Parts: sequence; C-alpha cells; structure tokens
Amino acid sequence: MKVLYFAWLRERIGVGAEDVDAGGAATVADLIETLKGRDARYAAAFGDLSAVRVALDQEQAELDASLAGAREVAFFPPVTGG
Amino acid sequence: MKVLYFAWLRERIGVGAEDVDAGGAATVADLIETLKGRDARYAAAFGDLSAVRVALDQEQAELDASLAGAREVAFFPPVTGG
Amino acid sequence: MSIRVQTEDFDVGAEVAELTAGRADIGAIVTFTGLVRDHAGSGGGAELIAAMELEHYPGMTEKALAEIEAEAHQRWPLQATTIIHRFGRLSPGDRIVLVVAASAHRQAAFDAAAFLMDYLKTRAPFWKKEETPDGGRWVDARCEDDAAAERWRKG
Amino acid sequence: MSIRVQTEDFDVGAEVAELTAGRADIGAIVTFTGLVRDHAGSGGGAELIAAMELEHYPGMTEKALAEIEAEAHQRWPLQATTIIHRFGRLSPGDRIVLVVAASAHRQAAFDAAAFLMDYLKTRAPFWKKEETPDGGRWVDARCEDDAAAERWRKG
Repeated sequence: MKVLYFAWLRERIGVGAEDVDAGGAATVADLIETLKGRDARYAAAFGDLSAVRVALDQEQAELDASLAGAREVAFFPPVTGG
Repeated sequence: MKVLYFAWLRERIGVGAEDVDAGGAATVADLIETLKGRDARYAAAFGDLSAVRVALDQEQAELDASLAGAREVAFFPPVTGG
Repeated sequence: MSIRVQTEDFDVGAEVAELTAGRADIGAIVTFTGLVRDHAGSGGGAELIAAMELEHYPGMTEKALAEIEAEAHQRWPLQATTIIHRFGRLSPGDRIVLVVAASAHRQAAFDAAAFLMDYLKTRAPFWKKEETPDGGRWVDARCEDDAAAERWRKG
Repeated sequence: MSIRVQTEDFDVGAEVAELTAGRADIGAIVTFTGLVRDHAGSGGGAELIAAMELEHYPGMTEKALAEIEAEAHQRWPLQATTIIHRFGRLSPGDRIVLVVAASAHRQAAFDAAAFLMDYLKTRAPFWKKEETPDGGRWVDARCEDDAAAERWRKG
C-alpha cells in the first residue's frame, strides 16, 4: 500500500511517500498504530490525531474508515489553500 | 432655475435642459404642476409620477421637497445602471 | 479610491495590476464586470438586442459614485477600490461596468464588491435603452435591484 | 470549466477575456484573486513574511477542484468558471489563486465565486508554509474558513 505524507507530517517523518505493508490493519486508525510503533518520528507525527486528516485514494475520509480496497493512503494536516 | 430631463422624460419633452422661471413654485410637486400646464408633452411626461424621480442640485430628493435654494432640478425615471 | 465615467473600454487585468502595484499588504481582490447581453429580460428572453445606449447625468454620476465608494470604505477595511462605468452606445458582449475591491481579507472584498454593485444599480444616475427589432426601449428598474440594495441597510 | 494547478503566474485580464471571447450571453463576471501578504496573521500581524512555500497533493488537488467546480455549476446557472491555483515558492505580493465565475446574472456570479473560494479553502489539498525571521512555520487552518464553507450546506 502506498502511503503519502504532506506538510509537517512529511517533515516530521522525513519522507513524502513510501510503500507500507499494512499487514493486519483493517482501518486507517489501525494503520496509524502500526506506523507509530515503528519509531519516534512516526510517534511524533501522529501524536495529536486531532490535527491529522486522511485521504483514501485521493478522497477525504475519516480516521476510522476501512482500508479495504485502498491503494493510496495520504496523511496531512487540515488544508490551508486559497 | 435650470431644469434637466433624462431618458424617456427627455424624449417625451423633446429637450434635455432648459431654464425655467419657477415662479411661485415652492416644492418640486408645484414645479411639476407648472410644467404640466405648459403643453401636452409635459403633461405626458409627468402623467405617472410613480415613475418619476427628482434630484435637487445633483442629490436625490422626494417629490414634495422644497425648491428653496435649488439651482438645478433634474427629472428622470428610476435608474438602471450597472 | 478611483472613479471613472467614460465612453472608452477598460482592461480588467490592467486595473487590478495598477491597484496592487508596489504593495504586498493586499490579500484579496474581487472584481465585478458587467456586460451587455444579446437577449433582453432577466431570464434571457427571446428578444435580440442589437445595441444599448447608456445615458447618464454628468456631475451627479461622479458625485453618486464617490458617495457609494466612500460608504464602502466606511463599512469594510478596504485598501483600494475602483469603479469604472461606461456610457454611450455599446454592443452585445461589450463591458459596461467594473468594480474592484481590495482588502487584506476575502470576505470584506466580496461583500464590498457586492455592495458597490447593489448601490450603483439603485443610486447612480444611469439609464439604459435597448435597441431591439421592435425599436428602442428604455430598460425598467428591477425590483430585485432595490431588494438587493435594501439588504445593506443598517437597522 | 477550466482548472489549472501550476507554478507559473496567471493574468486576470487574459483569463476573463478567454472566458468571454466570441459570446454575448454573459452578463456578469466575478473574479477573486488571492495574494501573498507580507505580514502574518489574520489581523495583519507584526511578523514579516519573506516567502511562502505552497505544497499540494498532485492528483487529489485536480480531483478536488473538479468536484468543487461541478458543485458550483449544479447550484447556480453559470456559463463558465475558471480555477487556477499556484504551488511552489511565492513572494509577498505574488498571486496565489484565481477564481472566475460568469453568469447571466450578477448574484449567481457573486455567490458562485464566494462558494468556490470557501470550498477551495477547506477541501483542496494545499498547505502553506511561511518563512519568517524566526524560521519556517506551517499556516494553521482557520476556523473562520470552516464556518464560511459551512454556510453553503443544505439543510
């Protein structure tokens, strides 16, 4: 599964995109727990989930959404365009 | 006193500006009565006062406004700019 | 603040560029351009318009536009505004009017531009005559325009 | 309908001209241009901004903008719309975003342009990082932007 990070999530984790073996993760929240277990950078990036948004295959989704069928997961802070 | 007419008031009366001796006219309404007495063109132009607006010295005013001090009176239909 | 009443056309991009030249405190610019449509009526009626004649009241027009512009600056934190209104003979597709409002914030720019247009339509002494296949016809004032201007009234 | 996500600057006048070329059924065009301000904070804070870095999510950005534009066309009788959003490194005074809405009627053009901006600010995946004398700082999402987008929700 392709996982993307944007803005300060990308900066804290140190990478913009990576392939992740989601393993047994059924939901976005499960995937976040798996990532947080990797190392301190992920734990810091996902420390405050109220500031984290997710998109599944380029559509905004909730953090408890199912990962079934998703090929691309993106994590980012609330958007500030315009 | 200088009197101006715009849009269809100008067309009906046949003149855009003229000097008028307001005589004893104390209000705009008095002036309109004086003008209507002149001939059929004025009577036609001022036939429906609900469609007539007035400005005194280039400021919109009511038809019962006093003419005291006014040097320029303009009659026109409701504006349609923009 | 800039007001022009003219027969010549205007360039929206050039007006915006002039207003922002050499400054970096503006965050939002809203422009409104009004154009002559080729069909009469608010619903885009069936009657073709060959041309439009715009008459105005020189002197009072400039005064009314200056008042409208000053009122917008009193109501919103605006950094700059431009009002250009053409008069004379215009063809379908021609630009009639331009309003530009610049502010640090987008809501102020949007509100001020809408306000300027609403007040301009109900207070500035312009009259439109449409030339149709049936002859010339003075455009009636629209109740919706009065209602639109009314919403800015303070209680 | 036209959407562009690009590093290059844009020309407001040229965009408006392209949208109206060869047609005379448009009565009203509203444009919104957003610019980089030289001071941080919604109140025009004291902190100087040297530059702004705009990051986005290629692919999702275009999809989100297309959805926002389609929704505007469903809600209002629009004849044409344009959305241009820049990304990359920008300086104070630089243009960031352009929204254009064209309609036969002015209220539809105003409402659609405001709607496009409100939705773009809360749904399009862009992030801004400001460079200040104290270093780089990611701009926080503003509650006012969520509230502004919320007002278009249907009951």
